[in-house]
Amino acid sequence: MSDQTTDELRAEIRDWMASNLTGRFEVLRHRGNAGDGDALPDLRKEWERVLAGSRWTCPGWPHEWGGRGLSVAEQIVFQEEYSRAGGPGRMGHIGEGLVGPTLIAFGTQEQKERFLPGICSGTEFWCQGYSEPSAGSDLGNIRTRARQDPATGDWLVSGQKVWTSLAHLSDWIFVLARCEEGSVGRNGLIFLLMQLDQPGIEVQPIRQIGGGAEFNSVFFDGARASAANVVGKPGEGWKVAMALLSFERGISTLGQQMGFAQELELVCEIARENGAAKRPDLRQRIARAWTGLRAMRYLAMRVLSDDPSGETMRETLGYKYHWSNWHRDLGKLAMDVLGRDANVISDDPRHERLRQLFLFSRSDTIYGGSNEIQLNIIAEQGLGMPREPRGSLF
Amino acid sequence: MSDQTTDELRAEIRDWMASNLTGRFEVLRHRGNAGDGDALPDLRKEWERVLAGSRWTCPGWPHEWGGRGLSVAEQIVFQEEYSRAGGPGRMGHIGEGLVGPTLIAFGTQEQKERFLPGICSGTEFWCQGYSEPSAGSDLGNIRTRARQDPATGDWLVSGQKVWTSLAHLSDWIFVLARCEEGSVGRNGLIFLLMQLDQPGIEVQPIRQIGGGAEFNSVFFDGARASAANVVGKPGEGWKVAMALLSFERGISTLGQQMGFAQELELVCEIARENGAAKRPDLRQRIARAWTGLRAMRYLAMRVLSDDPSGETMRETLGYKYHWSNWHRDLGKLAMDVLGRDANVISDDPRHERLRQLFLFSRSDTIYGGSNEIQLNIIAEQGLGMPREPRGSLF
Amino acid sequence: MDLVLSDDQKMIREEATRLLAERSTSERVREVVEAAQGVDAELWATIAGELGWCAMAIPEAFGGLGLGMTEQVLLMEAVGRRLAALPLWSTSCMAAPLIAAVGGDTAKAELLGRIAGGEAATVAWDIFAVDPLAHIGFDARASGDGYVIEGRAAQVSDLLAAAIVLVPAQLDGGLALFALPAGTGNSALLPTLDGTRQIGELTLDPVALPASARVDAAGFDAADADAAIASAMLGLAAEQIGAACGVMDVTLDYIASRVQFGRTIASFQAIKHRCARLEVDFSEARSLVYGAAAGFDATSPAERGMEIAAARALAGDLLYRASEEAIQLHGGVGFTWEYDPHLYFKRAQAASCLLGATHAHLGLIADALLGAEEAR
Amino acid sequence: MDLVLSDDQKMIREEATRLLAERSTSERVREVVEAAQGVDAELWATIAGELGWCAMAIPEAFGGLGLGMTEQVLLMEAVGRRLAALPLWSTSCMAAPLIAAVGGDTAKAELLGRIAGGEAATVAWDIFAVDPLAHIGFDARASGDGYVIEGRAAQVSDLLAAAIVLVPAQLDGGLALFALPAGTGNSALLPTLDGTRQIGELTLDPVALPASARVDAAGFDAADADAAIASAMLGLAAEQIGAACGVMDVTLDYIASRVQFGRTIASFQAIKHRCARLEVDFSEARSLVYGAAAGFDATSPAERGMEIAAARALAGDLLYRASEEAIQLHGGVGFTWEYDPHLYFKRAQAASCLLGATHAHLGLIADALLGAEEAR
Repeated sequence: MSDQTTDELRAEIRDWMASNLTGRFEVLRHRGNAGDGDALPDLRKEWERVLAGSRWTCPGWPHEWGGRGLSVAEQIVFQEEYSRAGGPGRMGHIGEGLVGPTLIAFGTQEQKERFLPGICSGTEFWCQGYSEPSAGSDLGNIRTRARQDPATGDWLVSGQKVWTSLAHLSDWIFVLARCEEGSVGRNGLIFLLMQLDQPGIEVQPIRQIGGGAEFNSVFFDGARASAANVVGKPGEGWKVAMALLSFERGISTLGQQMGFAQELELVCEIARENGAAKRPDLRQRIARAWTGLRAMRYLAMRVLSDDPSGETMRETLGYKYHWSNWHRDLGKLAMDVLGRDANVISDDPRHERLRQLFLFSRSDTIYGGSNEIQLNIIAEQGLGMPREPRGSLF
Repeated sequence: MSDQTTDELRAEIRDWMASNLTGRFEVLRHRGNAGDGDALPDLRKEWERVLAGSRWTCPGWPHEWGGRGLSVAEQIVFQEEYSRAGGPGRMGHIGEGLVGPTLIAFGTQEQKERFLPGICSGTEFWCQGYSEPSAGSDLGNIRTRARQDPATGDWLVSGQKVWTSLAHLSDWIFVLARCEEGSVGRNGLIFLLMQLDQPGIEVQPIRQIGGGAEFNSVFFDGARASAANVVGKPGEGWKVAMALLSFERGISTLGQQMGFAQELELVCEIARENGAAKRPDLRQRIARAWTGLRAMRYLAMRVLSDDPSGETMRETLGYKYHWSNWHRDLGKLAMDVLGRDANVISDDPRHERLRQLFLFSRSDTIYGGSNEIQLNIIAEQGLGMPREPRGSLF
Repeated sequence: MDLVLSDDQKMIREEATRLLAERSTSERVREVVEAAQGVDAELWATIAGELGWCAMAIPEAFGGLGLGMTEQVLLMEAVGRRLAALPLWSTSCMAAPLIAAVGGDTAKAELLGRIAGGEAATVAWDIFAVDPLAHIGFDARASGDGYVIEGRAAQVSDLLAAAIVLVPAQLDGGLALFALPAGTGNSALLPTLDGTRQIGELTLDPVALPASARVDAAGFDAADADAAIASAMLGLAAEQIGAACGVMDVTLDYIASRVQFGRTIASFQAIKHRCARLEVDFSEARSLVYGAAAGFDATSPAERGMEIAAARALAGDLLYRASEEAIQLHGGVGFTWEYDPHLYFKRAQAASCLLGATHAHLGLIADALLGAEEAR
Repeated sequence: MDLVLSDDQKMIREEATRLLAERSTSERVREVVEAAQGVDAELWATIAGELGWCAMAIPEAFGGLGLGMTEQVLLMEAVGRRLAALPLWSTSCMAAPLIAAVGGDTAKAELLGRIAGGEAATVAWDIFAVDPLAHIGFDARASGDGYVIEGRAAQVSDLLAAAIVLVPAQLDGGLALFALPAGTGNSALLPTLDGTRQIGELTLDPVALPASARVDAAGFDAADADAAIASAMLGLAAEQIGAACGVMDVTLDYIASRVQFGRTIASFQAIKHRCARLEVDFSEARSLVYGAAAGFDATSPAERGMEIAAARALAGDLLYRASEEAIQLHGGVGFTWEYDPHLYFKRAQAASCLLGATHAHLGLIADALLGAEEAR
């Protein structure tokens, strides 16, 4: 990561952040991350436009769609420096990281022209409509239905999505719905792009254990998706959805690790201040956290190297399980380091940050494939153990 | 445990052990326990007869069958004092603790008269024939067959038992076999008493990871059990077998705990000697071991109290899991306390005792219902969770 | 030692369990949390004023029922199970035993009588230490007929709910105990992550107290207060196993009905085994709590201290793991405000370091087994 | 830093893996264990003498191939996987790097040349310490043209198998390194629980050495030997992840075919999840080992030390847990002599405290992160 070629880029980003994340944007430092995702939304949208103004949104996209065409290594550098500077949680993340790459891969020319510029310029924000109340980790169990309006060819959608991050602050949502009646599992699904501000869509915030509400339920009652806004073919939504999920496990990983490292450093700082650093049990746990983080770094580098021999495939499968449990454990460690200060809400913003880490990291091992699903996948795909039976209730 | 009534008994046993476990029996102290079960067999059989001479075999049996009719609390006192004095592993354990109580509950008058005196006098030794190579923890999968000889009414047994403790030092074996062709699971089983020294029975020792061989495979090839030696009715062997297993979880528990306490004390002693007691991680683990042992004590007292309200039933289910995992962890702790002395075989018999503890305690979580089986039982019977499906291979 | 509950004891437990299931519902606990007072005053009026729960462990001579530690533990378990926001731990497990242990006759008669009658009480000592009297934040000196006392206790449980606030203070190189008359000093309510136990800060800056405010007859030391500390620790452990039981019930109910991949979550073996391991840990912790309670008066202070530290260590870890698993096994809804796991989870974290965290309890045991040569 | 193996590196690994699968079979390992020598001399003759494995990491100037730490780690992993009883760790990960780090030119040329040629070597330092040079058991003094040296090393790996025994000794308040001529002093073979690594005791009582026995040019300190200690620790970690991989393979094979309750053991979800968690830990440990190896020369000694301590901690714990699970998942046969889990299990325990146990490695990291104010 410290090659000559990336050093210049690194310096450029560092300078840019130093001169832009200042003034009225100063308050955004370290804000808007997981657990705090609904913080200061208007200012963060403005910030997106400042990023866009210097072409720091979508730096990994190809030039033709407004990106910089950065290599993987260069994108990692961007993520690292952005996080290091305390850059706020990206309101444009879903658009930039998921919708954009999906459209570039599967979208029509019209779809690309219609949607990519809005994402790149920080003017249109997206959210995702995957999970459903009865489906949980089981995407094959999607029940939201899409029925084609014979008159217009548009799709009319009814059903409910849940755990939709920032739906109340977004303009568009992508929706996985069942378009073939009677179909089950992965068949008969459709991938739709839908405007949120329309009759037939209602967004209801879900209050979280930390008190915030960055997640929502989204209710669809005959809401309309234009025929032009189907991605891929009707019935083949699963393929698109899976591809999109694979984009999620990309470069943002290393930026995420930079955030983790900052959190761990904060834990160490407080331990040194309050004497927790003298407790042998906490010393060992802090050392273990460092160990896990360093392993995560090399694991990610192996995963991202994408060795064509498939050598690292088995290890890739465990990455989500590793980082999410590591992060969750860090939250607990942070509380134990805070000790008597953990429970009482104080003025120290560092304490509040760690409390939010503690609470919100509980979701890490549930979303995007829970621990249980991850372990099934590792056992079945990684170790070749027998598949879990579906369907029989006993 | 320190009531007036039991104090006298306690003193009596203590005195008796002090004046009898001496001289040529001195070498038996702390020997013959798990992992060391085939140590000094002849001398230990003699020791059984010394015990019998003072009526200290079978003290919980009724007077009519040679016992002392001791109460549960009194039997606990016996176990505790026997272990405290370093009394050797009991060669007569299977007869006294399992076969005897089973015959007293289910045996015919003839069977009682034939077998109980030999057990009580320390002249006939027993072993158990439950497990089979393909059955493992699954007793319902018994394949050893018993076929009735129409001429004599005797039963002819063919098949293989495995993990038979001390078969090579025993006179009799009880055998669970399938007596109804085509029967499956718990049906069609028979509980037989068989003399080991006969044509058609071959005993083959199994070498263990510690180097010893107290377990055996027992091969049956048309071996004979007299018609008089069926316990319960043919076809109802499961019922007898289950009752027998329940005797296994009895009083010996508290004697076992006394042995555990001695082992833990030995670990502490060595930690104090070699400086391991200064290591914070080992201090915490030793304290945790003490904690687990004390919990085990109260758990056992609750279990043995046999509260008719069923209040403690749920907790009873976890007892085996708790002690076996505790003991296994103690073995590991002992090695880590030994540290650099763990790997090199030395002259210190305490070190060797801990090494055997380390190795042999691996069996604790496998025999008599493995961890996995125990957890199924706790979940299903204790917590009312759905049963594990049998039989479908996928 | 008999570890089977008597019929009377079972009745006490059943009554308490039934009442709290009715009165400290999920909805009610949420109201208390939202109100940010940390105390359910109405419920307290019922159980302490009408039902006399605080009287149970107080000797008959002082207006109590003279029952033992087992009854205390059963009540605390029931309270923990419903996360009932009651100053019962402060009152019955800390303040009353401390008065009984070190109080002079007059003070005992008055204060224990008031507690038996339903007044809440607390102690302004270090609730985060295994030895809460080791670092007292208050200094007193004789002045005229009375005393002048000053200092601060950063976190006092149920401070504003308590009618009787006990303040241990350094006096002439020893310890003295004072009961603050109503309205003495500054009491500030602190906002908490766990909204189910009130925490307040007490500042005496300095204040003059009449001679009658002194509770002890002529000074005491930490050893004199041993039974009170043991009672506080055991009561907390009981509350923790109760809460663990409560959150396990919630979880088992949820996963028995929630269907994923065409099966109930409860039918997956990996889930079953995790629940079963929790159950084993639960049995272990509960047996220790009950055993330590049954032997409370008969066991030597040294051994009792080890047992109770052991109970506290296991109970604290158990509650945390049980509520952590509750969130995980609830899946997505597990970290919504709407479902209950987070209430237990926050309580678990907040309680985990009360009267010392697990490492400190294990440290006490290690000191006893191996000698205290090493610093903890 | 590139964490993808080159084609050459993959070939080295594949060749080593193939050869050891053929030559260090379960039967062969058992023969070695029963013979109680702790070394497979025939196999050593092949890999060191014929195939030149020891030459790989030795600079070309000294008759080696000049390859890097990644190749070393791949070989150690392959050796660990088959529990091959070879003095490779002592020779290539301890002795050769120590000579390279502190040796004078003449000694380097001679000794590294002999090692590259296939002679086994070892170091008589404290193999149980994270800082094996901190408590040296030997004292030397100049005497005539040479030296007199005396002292004892209680456990030296591969002592009797080594043609070159390196002895660090105190000399004039600093450290000096000697290579014992053949037959010097008393070497005693020690019986071990783990029969797959030779352990011997070396006593010099005292002995006279010629000046030519001295390896270093003019004294050295522990910092000079840092790369050698790091290499020893990383090599051991690699061996441990290799052994973990080996025992996981054995276990996965067994449970895929063993049927209980009408299903393969591998089909039970609780078992799958346990295996999956091991796999996650395995990936984590392996990534650290590979990452630390790839950055071995570029990373600062302080950070390299932390990374390697981390790798060693994870690898040691992983191997123990993997072999513990192997026994458990094998059920009854898991603790018979006949099946392989116990071989790995004993190795796991024996290796767990080599160059320090997990707590010591985490302690090193904690010292770096938090300051070393507290004793470990």
